[in-house]
This record gives sequence, C-alpha cells and structure tokens, in this order.
Amino acid sequence: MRSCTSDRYVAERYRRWREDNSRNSDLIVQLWEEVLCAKVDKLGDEKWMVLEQVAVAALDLHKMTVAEDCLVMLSKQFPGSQRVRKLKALRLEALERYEDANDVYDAILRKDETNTVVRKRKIAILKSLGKTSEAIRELVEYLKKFMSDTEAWMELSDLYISEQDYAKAAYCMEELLLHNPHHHLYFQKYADIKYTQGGFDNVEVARSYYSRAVKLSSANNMRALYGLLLCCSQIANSPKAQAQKKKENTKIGQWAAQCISDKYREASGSEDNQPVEQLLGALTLS
Amino acid sequence: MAELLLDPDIRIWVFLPIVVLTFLIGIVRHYLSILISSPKKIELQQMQDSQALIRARLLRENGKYLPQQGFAMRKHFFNNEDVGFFKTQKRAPVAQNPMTDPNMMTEMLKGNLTNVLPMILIGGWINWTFSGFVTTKVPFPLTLRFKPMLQRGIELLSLDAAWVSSASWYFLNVFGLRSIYALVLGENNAADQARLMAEQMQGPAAAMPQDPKAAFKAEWEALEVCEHRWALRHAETELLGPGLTQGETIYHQNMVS
Amino acid sequence: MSEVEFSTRAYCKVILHAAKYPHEAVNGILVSKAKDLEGSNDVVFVDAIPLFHMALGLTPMTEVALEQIESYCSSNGLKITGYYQANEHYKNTNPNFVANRICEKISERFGQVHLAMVDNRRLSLDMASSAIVMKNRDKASVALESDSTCVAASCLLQNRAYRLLVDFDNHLDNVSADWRNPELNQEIDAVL
Amino acid sequence: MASGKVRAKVDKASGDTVMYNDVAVRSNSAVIEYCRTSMAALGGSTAGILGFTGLYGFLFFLLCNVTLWLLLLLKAGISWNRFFVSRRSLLTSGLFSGMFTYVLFWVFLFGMVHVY
Repeated sequence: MRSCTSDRYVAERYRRWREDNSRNSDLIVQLWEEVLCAKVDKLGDEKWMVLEQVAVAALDLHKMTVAEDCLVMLSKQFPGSQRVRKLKALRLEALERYEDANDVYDAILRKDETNTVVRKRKIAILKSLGKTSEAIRELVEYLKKFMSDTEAWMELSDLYISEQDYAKAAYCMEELLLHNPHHHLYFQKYADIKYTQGGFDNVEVARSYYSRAVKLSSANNMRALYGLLLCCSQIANSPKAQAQKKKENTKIGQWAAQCISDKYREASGSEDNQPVEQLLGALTLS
Repeated sequence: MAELLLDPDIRIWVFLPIVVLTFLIGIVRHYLSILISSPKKIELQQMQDSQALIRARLLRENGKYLPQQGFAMRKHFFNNEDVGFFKTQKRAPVAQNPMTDPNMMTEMLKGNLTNVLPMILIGGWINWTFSGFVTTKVPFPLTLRFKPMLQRGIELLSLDAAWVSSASWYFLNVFGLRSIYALVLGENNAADQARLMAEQMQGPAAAMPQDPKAAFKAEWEALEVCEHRWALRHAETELLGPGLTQGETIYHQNMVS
Repeated sequence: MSEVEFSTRAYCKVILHAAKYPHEAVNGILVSKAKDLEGSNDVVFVDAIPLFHMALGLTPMTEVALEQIESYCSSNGLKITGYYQANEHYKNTNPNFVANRICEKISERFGQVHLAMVDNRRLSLDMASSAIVMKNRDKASVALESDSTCVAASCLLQNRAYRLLVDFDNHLDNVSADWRNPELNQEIDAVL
Repeated sequence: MASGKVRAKVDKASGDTVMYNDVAVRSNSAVIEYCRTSMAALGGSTAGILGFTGLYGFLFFLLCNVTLWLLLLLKAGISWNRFFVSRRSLLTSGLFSGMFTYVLFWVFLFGMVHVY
C-alpha cells in the first residue's frame, strides 16, 4: 500500500516538472532508480511520457545505460515515431557524435519541415560545437520563419550577450516583452541589458524598465530594486543631468534604498545589517 | 387528471436502455474519432504567416511597452513600403474549391464518417426500435406548447404535456449528457453531438484555411494607424505614488497663475 | 613567480558551485586574509564567494555584488584577490570577456588579481586531481591546502552538498539565503 | 522563466492594474465546472429519488448551487481573490448548463422510482 502511494507521488512530481519545464535531471534519475524503475508498468499511458522524460534526464547526466533502457522500451512501443527518433539523435549528441545526430535531424525535417524542436536541436548542436556566430545566424533564419517562438528569442538574446552585442540582445528581449508585457523578469532583464549597454540615454531607459519591474513584482524583485538604485545613482552623478533631474533621481534612489533595507530587515529579523547599510551608503551618492 | 399507469417492463426495456445506449455511444464515438483522425499537417508557409500575424498583432497591442525606437524598427519591418514584410510577401489567393485538395477530401470524409453517419443511423435505429412508447413523466407541469417537443412519435391529443415519448427521451439524453461527457472524458471530447451539430450548421466555410493575403492586408492597415505611446513614461511616478511630481506641477500652475 | 594556494573551504566551494549548475557558466570571487598578503608574493585563498549562474554577461548585479563583498571583506580583514569562472562549455577553459572585464575591474581597485578557471573535464565524483587552472599572465602554479582537500571535495559531491550552496543569484531571489554560506562552511568543516 | 501567459485587467475600484495568470485562471474555472457538473448530477438524482415535483425541484436546485458556492468560498478562504476573478460569477456562471444536467437526472430518477 505504501509503495503504491509513493510511486503515485513520484509520478505526480514528474508531471509537475514536465509541466513547468524544469530541468531536475539528477532528481529525476535518482527517483527513477530508487522508486519508479520497477513499477513503471503501473503508470498506464503516462508511462511513455515518463520514459521520455527520464531518457532526456539520463542523457543530461550521461547515464547511458538508463537512457538506453528507456529508449529500447520506447522504440518497441512506437517503432516509427519521429519523437523517438529525435530522442535517439539526442543520445548521439550526448555521445558527441554530432554529425550522425545532424543526419537524423535532417531526415526528420525532410518528413516534417515544421518540426520546431528538431530545428532548434540543430542550432543547439552548433552552439555545443562552440560555433556561436553560426548558431546566431541559423537562429535568425529560424526566427524569420517562426516569429513568435519566445524561447528562441530568449536564446538569441543570450547568444548576443555572449557576443557582447547588447543592442541586438535588447531587441530580442523587446520581443519577449511584446509577448508577455506583465512579467517583471522580462522587464528586469531588458533593463539589465540596457544598463550593461551603458550611456546616459540607455541608463535612463533602464531606469524606467526597472521601475516597471519593481511595480509588477510588488517590490519583491531584488534585482530590479538594486538596478533602480544603480541607475538613479548613475544618472544623479552624471554631469549631463540637470539639477531637477538630479533631485528627482536622488529621491527615487532613496526610495529604492529604503525598500532594499526593508527587505533585509524583514529577512534577518530586525537585526541591523551592516554590510547592506554600508553598501547603500556607498551607492546613494552625494 | 387521470393518472396513467405504465407497464414496469417499459422501464427496464425502453427507458433505461435509451439512457445507457446514448451514453455508451458517446464514449465509443470519442474513441473512434481519436482512432481515425490523423494529426493535421501544417505547411511551413502557413505557419510562418500565422506567426507573423501574431507578432504584428502583439506589436499593436503591447507595443506601448517598448521604447520608441524598438517600436519604430518593428513597424518598419512589417509595413515599410519597399522592404516591409506585409508588402513584399506575396501569397497566392487560396484555392476556393476544397475538392481539389485530396487531403481535405479525406478529412471531410472522415469527419462525416464519425459525425453524420452514426447520428443518422443510431437516431433512426432508436426511433425504430423504441418507437411509440410513453416512457416517463417530467416532475413539473408544462404547457401544451411543449407537446410536440416531448411527445414526438405519439399523437395523443388528450395526453398531458408532462409525459415524454421514447424518441424525445432519446433527444433529451443526447443534449443533456453533454456536461457528463466533459466530466468523464475531459474537455474537448468528440462525443458531444450537439456541438458537432452546431459545427455542421455553419458549414465547411469556417473550416477553410484563412486567406493570408487578405489577413496581411488587414493587419497592415491596422498597424499603419497604430501610434506609439510609451507606457513607461511615468513608470517612476507610478511607483512612488503621485507625491513626487504632483508637487512640481502644482508649483508650475502657481507660476502661471 | 608567485605561488597560489586554495584552502579547502575555497576549493570546495568553487567545485560545488560548478557542480550545482552543471549546465550553466558560474563565476565567483576568491578572497584572502589581508594580513597574509603583506610582504609576500604568495597568495592563499581562504574563502570563495559564489556569484552568479545566470546571465554572467550583464553588469548591474555584478556591480552590486562586488560592492557588497567589498564591504564584507573590509569589515572582516579580508581582501579580494581572485576571480574564478567555470564555462558553460565542457571543454573550454579559456577566460571569456566576462572574466577579463571583471578581473580588470577588480585589479583597478584592489591591485593584483588571480584568475582561476575550472576545468570541467576534471570534475568527477572522486575528484582525483585539482580541477583548477590559473590563467594569469605570470602563470602562477596552483597548490591545495592539504592532500585531504580533494578527498573532502569528493565527499561533499557524493553527499550532494551542493544543494546547500548559496550563490549571489540565489541570494537575490531570496534575501534570507546568505551568500556567505554559513551552513555549507559547517558542512565542509565537518567533512575534514 | 515565465509560467503561462499573464493577462492584465484594470480594477475599476482602485484604478490599479491587476495581473492574472491566464493558464491558472482557466484551469481553476475548469475545476469549478467539474464540481458544478457533479453537483448537478448528484442533486438531480437526489431530487428524483426523493420525488420532488414542480417548484420544489427547482428550489432544491438553487439550494444546491448556493451550497456549492458557499463551500467553494469556504475552501478558497479569505484570499479568494487570489484564485477567482469575481465571487459572484462563481455562483452565476454555468447555471444554465448545470440546470440541464440537473433536470435530466431529476427526470431520469423520478421516472425510475416514482412513475411506474
């Protein structure tokens, strides 16, 4: 009885991870080996989803035997499936046989040219070969066809950041803002990029976006609060700013600093947090 | 009013079987349609068009969250006279006749096979097998107006409107079990005849792929008139509450007056 | 040519940080005792402070973190003397622009800075040899505090102690998570 | 990074923008729909077996609905506005489709038990 509830519980956790798209590879494989492996037949139709999930996680951890067991079961059940073929190609990738994997992906694409996952895998291969600029080029091509793929825009943004092309990275983040204009993390990241880009105007833009992120997260996003503080102190200290702007920014900066130290006081429970106070002193300028 | 006494055998051999049959047929239809329906194949071009349209719509709706420059760049990408996406991408008007496309034909055939055919067959069969029975009485009074609805198949003028004939009982079940199917089979199941009927009424026009050329034109027009108003102009003010700048505006007003 | 030595605590934290986020690049700061540095060319990293595992290339949070670490160091008699990074790529041990830029920034303020890269290929459960490569101009050689350092690191990895590790990103997600890692420090001391 | 699409709605009372997670809202209403259908079926069966006729049956339906509503509010607790957009729509939405199921079950069991 107890084991029955526990494997149901594990299946429940698996399902949640699948839905959230979270990559808990080591936990997935650990639970698989400890609990689910022997009882996978009890899961019914969900079995195949779990097997796929475990196979990917095992490949992530380079546990080839586990992955191969799953793959054998899956290909026995679904002999002609493209999805299983994709998993097999994933295994080839894990074995660093990129050429072979690429061939498999090409074959899948010939059958179904709208398979976005496979297209993205091909770009991922380029990335794992260290060919960042080629990956960027391919991803741009991909995005010309699939313009509302937010995941791809996100990846492109990160690739541009790693190439220090912040203006283009910001463009990609803008795309994410369009898709999800009420999510504070996107606003914060956009502001991060703008701040990194530097220059008076960009910092001002960053300040607006940090403020929005703070508002959307009801002042719970520490990064946005810190970012707001940084922007304000930079603007207020800049020789380009007029007196009134300086005053305004000092005020916002002080407000952000207040919020930050409130957060710390809340977390540490009334004990005064010396490094933070010092830091705020250092940042909040003359 | 004289009470009618019904033979208890009607209960076992007519009343109950209709309920059970309707329910089971719904379940079978659900699985049958899963069995024979093939995943819809989408053309790359079609996908690109629809994604571009989504992106343009989002730009119109949420463009206010971008800085001026970002918005202008995107608008230029879609709407520029020479290089804009909606201007340069030429799509052939969609073929009007679905009969020319063999894929469409088989899809339609399959749809008919699961929807229309069983409905006619089973409806007819039930009508034929269980015709002419008075099966039950609704526990609330009804006006005469309901007589043709509830007493299909029995033409008794003097019968109270609350009595239900077997054929009508079948139709009541078909419509009433709808939410039970949702409960048993989950949302979007194929067992729901009533929903399918509604689709049938609209005819095949709704199922046709939309014409990308017209959609591009419409989107281009909508985007053309869309102006950029930056929503974050007063982000800081909103954050701190009105106190920050209000003081200053009052000051200006005083200066003017 | 100077000698660089990692204390067990610093070394374990670097390794655990890399192990906690195997699919992402991680970076962090290495600190030494200020008084040990006087009149000596050799550097002993007594502690490591894990910084980020997401978006290494963006500066604002790095600035915040460096400010905080600086004030923590100055009040505890420590000094920032090094920077470590583990790349996202398995085989790549070359410092990228992020590493170079942060090192420049640090050396502007604190003088000489050592750049340590984690060699992902040498990370394993038994941690047979040191997985750290120094990438400075003067090619300093690396030493670990004692022979047991590697054993301790392997022990911690097997216990999955990396789940305890808190880096600055975790701290920003949840302010009550302390980037000084008092819990993990106890765990490391217990293993020794 | 983001979980589900977020939708905004302007709250008229305070003029504040309130964010909703679209996926979560939809899944909540699906669960409510489930409760409602089950309640209608069970309530209809009860009414049929007990032999309610005429107005009493409909009153019983309303009673069932209000009870379900109160139970849902009890379950949601003080922070109901974290789960549902409005409290009233919790009561009124889907009243008619629920009624159809209710009547069907009512007629069915009434017929089975009381007519013959």
